[in-house]
Amino acid sequence: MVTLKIDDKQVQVPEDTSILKAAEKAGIWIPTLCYSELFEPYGVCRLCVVEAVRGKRSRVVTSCNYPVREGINVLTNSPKIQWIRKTILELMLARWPNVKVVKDLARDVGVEKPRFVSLQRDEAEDACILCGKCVSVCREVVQANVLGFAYRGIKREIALPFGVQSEACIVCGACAHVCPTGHIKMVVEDYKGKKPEFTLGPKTAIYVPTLQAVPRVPVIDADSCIHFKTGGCEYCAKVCEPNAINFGMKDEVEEIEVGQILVATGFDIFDASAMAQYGYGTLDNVYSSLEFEMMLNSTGPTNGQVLTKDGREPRSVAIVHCIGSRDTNHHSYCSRVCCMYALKYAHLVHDRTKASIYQFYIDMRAFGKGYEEFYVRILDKGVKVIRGKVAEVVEAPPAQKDEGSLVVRCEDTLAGKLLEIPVDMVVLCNAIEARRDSDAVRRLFSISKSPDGFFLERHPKLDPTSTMTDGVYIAGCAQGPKDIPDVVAQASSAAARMLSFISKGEVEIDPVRAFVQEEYCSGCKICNSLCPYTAIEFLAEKKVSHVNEALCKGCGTCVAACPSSAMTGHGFTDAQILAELDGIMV
Amino acid sequence: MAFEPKIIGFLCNWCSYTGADLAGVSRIKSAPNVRVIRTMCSGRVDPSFILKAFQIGADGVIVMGCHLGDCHYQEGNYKTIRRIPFLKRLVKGFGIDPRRLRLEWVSASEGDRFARIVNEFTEEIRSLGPLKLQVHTELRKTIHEPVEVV
Amino acid sequence: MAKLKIEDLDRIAEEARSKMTIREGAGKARITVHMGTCGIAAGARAIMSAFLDEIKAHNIKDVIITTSGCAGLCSREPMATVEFGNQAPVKYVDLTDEKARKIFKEHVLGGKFVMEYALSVGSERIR
Amino acid sequence: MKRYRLQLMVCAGTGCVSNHSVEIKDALDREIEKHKLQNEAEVVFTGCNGFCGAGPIVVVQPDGVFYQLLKTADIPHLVEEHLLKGRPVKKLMYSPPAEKIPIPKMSDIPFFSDQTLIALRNRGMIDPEQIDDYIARGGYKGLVKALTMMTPDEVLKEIKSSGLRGRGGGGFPTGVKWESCKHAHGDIKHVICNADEGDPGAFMDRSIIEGDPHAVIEGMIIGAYAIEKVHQGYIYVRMEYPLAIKRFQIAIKQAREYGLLGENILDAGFTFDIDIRRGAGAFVCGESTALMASVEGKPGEPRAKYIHTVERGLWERPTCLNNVETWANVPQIILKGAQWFSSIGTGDVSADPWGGSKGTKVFSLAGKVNNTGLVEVPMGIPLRDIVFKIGGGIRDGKKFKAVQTGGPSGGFIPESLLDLPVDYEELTKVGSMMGSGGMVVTDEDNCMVDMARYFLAFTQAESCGKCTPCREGTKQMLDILDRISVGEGTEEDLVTLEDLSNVIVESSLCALGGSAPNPVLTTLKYFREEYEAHVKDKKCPSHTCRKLNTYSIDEKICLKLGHGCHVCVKHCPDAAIIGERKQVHYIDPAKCSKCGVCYDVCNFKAVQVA
Repeated sequence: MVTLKIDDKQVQVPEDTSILKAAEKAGIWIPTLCYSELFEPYGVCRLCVVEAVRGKRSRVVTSCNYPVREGINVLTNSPKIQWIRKTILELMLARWPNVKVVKDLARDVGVEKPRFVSLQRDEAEDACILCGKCVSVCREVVQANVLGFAYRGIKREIALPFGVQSEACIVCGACAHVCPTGHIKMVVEDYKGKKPEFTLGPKTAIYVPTLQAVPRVPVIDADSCIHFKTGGCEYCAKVCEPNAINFGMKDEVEEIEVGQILVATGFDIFDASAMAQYGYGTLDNVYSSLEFEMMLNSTGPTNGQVLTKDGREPRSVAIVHCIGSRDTNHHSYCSRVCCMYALKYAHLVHDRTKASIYQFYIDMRAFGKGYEEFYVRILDKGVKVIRGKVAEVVEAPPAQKDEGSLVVRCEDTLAGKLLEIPVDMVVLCNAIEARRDSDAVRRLFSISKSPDGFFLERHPKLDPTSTMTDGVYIAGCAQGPKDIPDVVAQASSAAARMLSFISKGEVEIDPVRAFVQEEYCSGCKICNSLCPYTAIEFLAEKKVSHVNEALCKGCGTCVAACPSSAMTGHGFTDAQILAELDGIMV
Repeated sequence: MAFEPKIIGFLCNWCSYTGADLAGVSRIKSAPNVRVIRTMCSGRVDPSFILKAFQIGADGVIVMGCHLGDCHYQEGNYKTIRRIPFLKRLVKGFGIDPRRLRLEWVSASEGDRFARIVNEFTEEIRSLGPLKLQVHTELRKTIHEPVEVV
Repeated sequence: MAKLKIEDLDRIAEEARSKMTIREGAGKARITVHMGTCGIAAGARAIMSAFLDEIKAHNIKDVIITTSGCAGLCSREPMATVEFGNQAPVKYVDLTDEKARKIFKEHVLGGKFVMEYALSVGSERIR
Repeated sequence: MKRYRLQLMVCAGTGCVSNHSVEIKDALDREIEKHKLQNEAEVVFTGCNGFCGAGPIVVVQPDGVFYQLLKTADIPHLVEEHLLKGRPVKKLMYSPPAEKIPIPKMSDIPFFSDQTLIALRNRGMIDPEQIDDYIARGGYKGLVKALTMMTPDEVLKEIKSSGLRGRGGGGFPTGVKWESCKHAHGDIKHVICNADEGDPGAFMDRSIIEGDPHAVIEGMIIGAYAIEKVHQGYIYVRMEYPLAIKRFQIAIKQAREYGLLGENILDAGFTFDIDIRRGAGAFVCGESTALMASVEGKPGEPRAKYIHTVERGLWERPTCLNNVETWANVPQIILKGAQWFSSIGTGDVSADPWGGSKGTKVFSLAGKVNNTGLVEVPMGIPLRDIVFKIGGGIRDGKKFKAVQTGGPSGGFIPESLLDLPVDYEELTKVGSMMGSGGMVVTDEDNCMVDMARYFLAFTQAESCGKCTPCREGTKQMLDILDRISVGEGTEEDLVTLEDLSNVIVESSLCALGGSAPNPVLTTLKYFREEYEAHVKDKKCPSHTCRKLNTYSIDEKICLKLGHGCHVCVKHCPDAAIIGERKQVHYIDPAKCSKCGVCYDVCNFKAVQVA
């Protein structure tokens, strides 16, 4: 440890701390501009100069990078230091009169007007003051090495290599973040294509997904984390006391042997931009059900408030049912849940805003327990419920702009009138559709799908949770649109079914099996390689093939292929099929 | 009366048989000429069955299975897709027009497709007319004795 | 050249010795052949080459040989002055090839004056 | 081995080469061939002879006759007269401006006689591209002595007690620097020779490299041996010295062939090699940390020297950087001993290494003196002797005004201080500095404000722009001086100028910023009245700042002598001169933009400047 005096105040600090840090520890303020905790001190603005007095020799040094020495006395506010700071700030103020950080520092140090005017005067408020912070953060922290200085002397400026946007730039925004004057701006378009305000992705590279996340621990988004791009930063690891961050962890594939599988892979919502007339994706303030759900959620991007894009409370909201459902061009089936959540939206918007609410439906399907009562309560609240499929949603003409930014055109089929209603926000109830990857999943578990794309149950009425394939069960919206009570009911029934097998300990298998009549078998082994389940092995001592009854699924392919028809199968012997053939030909 | 073709259909239990069932459940009208034999997989259909069918008077035979990759037993339909084309060339030798034998993939959800194929095939066989095979009368009868099951 | 050892340095220095003495103008003896127009006419060039020949023959390194204008005694050309160490300079006159070689051996190398050819010993005073 | 009786030393320093000394040599060879003297006379190229103002130079040895300002046309006459007939040619000799009688022998010319040569001892005596010449004059003997008879510590002690200090400008005791580099921990260390020499008007390093490259190489090997764990050295030469680079490359190649560089030098078990790095022409790269950044391939920007480069320099390794002249002194100190070296110069270094200035210093004497060139003088020599004895006094009999020492970072020294002994402490005391050794003499016709502006414009343009005070401050000072020199300066400007200068000196990051204001500070201190004239009377005493002059035509001279020759009218850019041929001409002050062209073109000096 080194002991020294700063403005006659005794301070003790470890070996190679800078005077600035020591002063901070002693509660003494020293002005800085180009200094930052993030990287090595650059020591160029010279504002942090102090007098280091050792014996009778006093020396003006920059406190940000001058290591403390035993027994020196540091003067951070002597007349000489004040004189230097004032003049330097005069020089900066002469060149950048309107930059806020320069003006503030000048005011703190007591400089009103510089004695001179600079020929390189730059009136901008966000002028670059050549502090070099962006260069250091890009070189030392992000390690992308994109920014640097060009030219010399008074012509010195920050430059990109060859003055062109460099591929090395990972658009991490670190330079824009550290720039004290806001000179560097993030250009939204090429922000890797993410729409800033509604990026479903994380705000930062490391984030806690939601407050209700289980487990509630931060997770790193490898796409936007600098470390996975350039190997640099690791700042989160530096500040994490229990140093719980291990960048080496990778996704691992585990193979687990299971007896039974419950496929509950859920659903996707219909992409409303396929129906251009509703303006989703092209008009502002037209939200899909999932996006509106996020807006209502307290941990969502708007913390639960219903706001239009420019942050105002909507004066009127339109909720449109059956987007993509009950539609021959898209999905002919009804998505079953939209009516009820649409009513929920009306209820919540009514609570949280003073907006007038319009609900456009074809048939209000409030079929569940307590659903109809809820629908009546909504009607009492004064929600204008209009029976009619919305024809289109368009930008409001300038004249009507003040009543609402959008106009919903539809036909009230009960009143027989065409309506044009100006609204500030439109919420679409997107259809529920099979997951986009359902075909691949289906093939994986060798289960088949029904015409609407959801997985096919063994029997629609008697056995909705299991599938044609033994041991594979389905539950939830993977089997078809349903709301939470139904999903819970189906899932528990599937679980109960599976548990019953597990508790029994043995599995009944169909009697349909192939077996080898050894006296006929010539040991030609054609069937061995045929079986997809490798159920047929060759008994070397007997020189005949043998079927492993547990593995055989009974498809009969080997029976058909056996040249000496030594292979036959219970339930599907040749004779039975020939007899069947004979019978139906009569 | 008009020639009513007799068509044998070998349907695989998981896909085409279920598809046919769906067509029925969906009340889809289709020609009644196809008489169906259900096998666990289209791979179980032994070419000798098809020859026997022609032998005992079938005017057309159609084998249906799951789409490639959908087979409940992974590879059953791959074996079928090899056997049936061979068989088509073989039957030409017996003087049977190869068009009388057909292979189609029908999945469990394609009820309408099943009906369409059946109608189509029936018309095709009707246009080909009855299949007059000179078959030794003795062989016309099938072998009835059951084989003891061990 | 192969890599040097320490003793090689001295060898190289020795070889270039003669050049250096000339450049430093500090030789053991100095022969000045008077090559004024009359001198050259009288054959001073031959005397010069004789002296050079002797230097090469005896591989002498520290003798400086220069020319100067007419010494004023044109009738006794070709003439040469020899200064040995800090002894007084001696002017030799009516030189011929073999006279020059004799002077070289006895005076320049031996340091003894060759009186029979000498005109005078010592040099004029320059005001 | 040919036996020659004559050696013609032709100066081939950059100055003389640009003055066609190569053609001079060819002419000499031709003429010698003609007179069949090729076995008797050898023509040799040497490095810079030192008396650059008198180039092209040939010195005929052994006679020691010095010929100057030669033209190829003089050569036939010279060869016939001097080489053949032995009669030195008087009209080609140097004659001091005062007496006008030629001095044949080089050693008698005051320019040379008053100098004491250590770093330049081989100048004009050896062919820099022949290592044998260097060895013949005692080259590498110092290295042999160090490697075989002295331990590294003894070598270091010798340098330390010799009192040798940095010749680059800082004057840091070389022994102390070597010692701290030796004790710095690190297994790989480096030595660097700083041959960047960015000062305008300074060319002593260049002539040392061109004249005697091996002296530097030997010095660096000895240094590396003394500091230990040094096996790789660098010479940082600026691109603007192509001849110097070429001479260094040849010297290094020859040294490697002779086993004086590379693996196991002279079988003494010491390995050391040198590479050349070229500077891209930034004056700031003369500063040690900026130089090292440049060698590392980074842009040449200095860093704070709170941790000295001897502890953490090139690639974070301990590095000892010295100037060309410092390295060139080392072999002689080792060979002739510290006592011999410390006997020359001022002060006493036995107790405190900063206690005195020992040995000699090479100055590049330029400006308004008669003898301009390289001058190596013992420390402590009075400034007056350099300017008036060696320099031969002020040209054209003008009156001396001031001498600027230390290049753009140095200051101006007025006549009143001319007798001050030249050494580190004295020069710094009067506000100037030893610096690299640039010495520019100014006379009555030089305007101090303009001189200060010239040097500040240089340092401002060369500022790397990294730290605020130097980047912004020097530009601000330059703008003020610009305003003053066009008559828009105010009294308050002078106060700001001085204040700004001191802030920049105190708070700049490196020595460039720290010394850039010196010319302004010293001119303000010693020649305040000139600034006052520019500001108050809007007049420039020496008429250099043209915008402050008023030009008028003296009718009598114009008519009587020039007969209205009308030349000035033709050249005047603003058509401000009225008058027909053969009549008096008259300048209309309204239109005159004070460019001063008429003053320059008028052959009869009819144009008067007030």
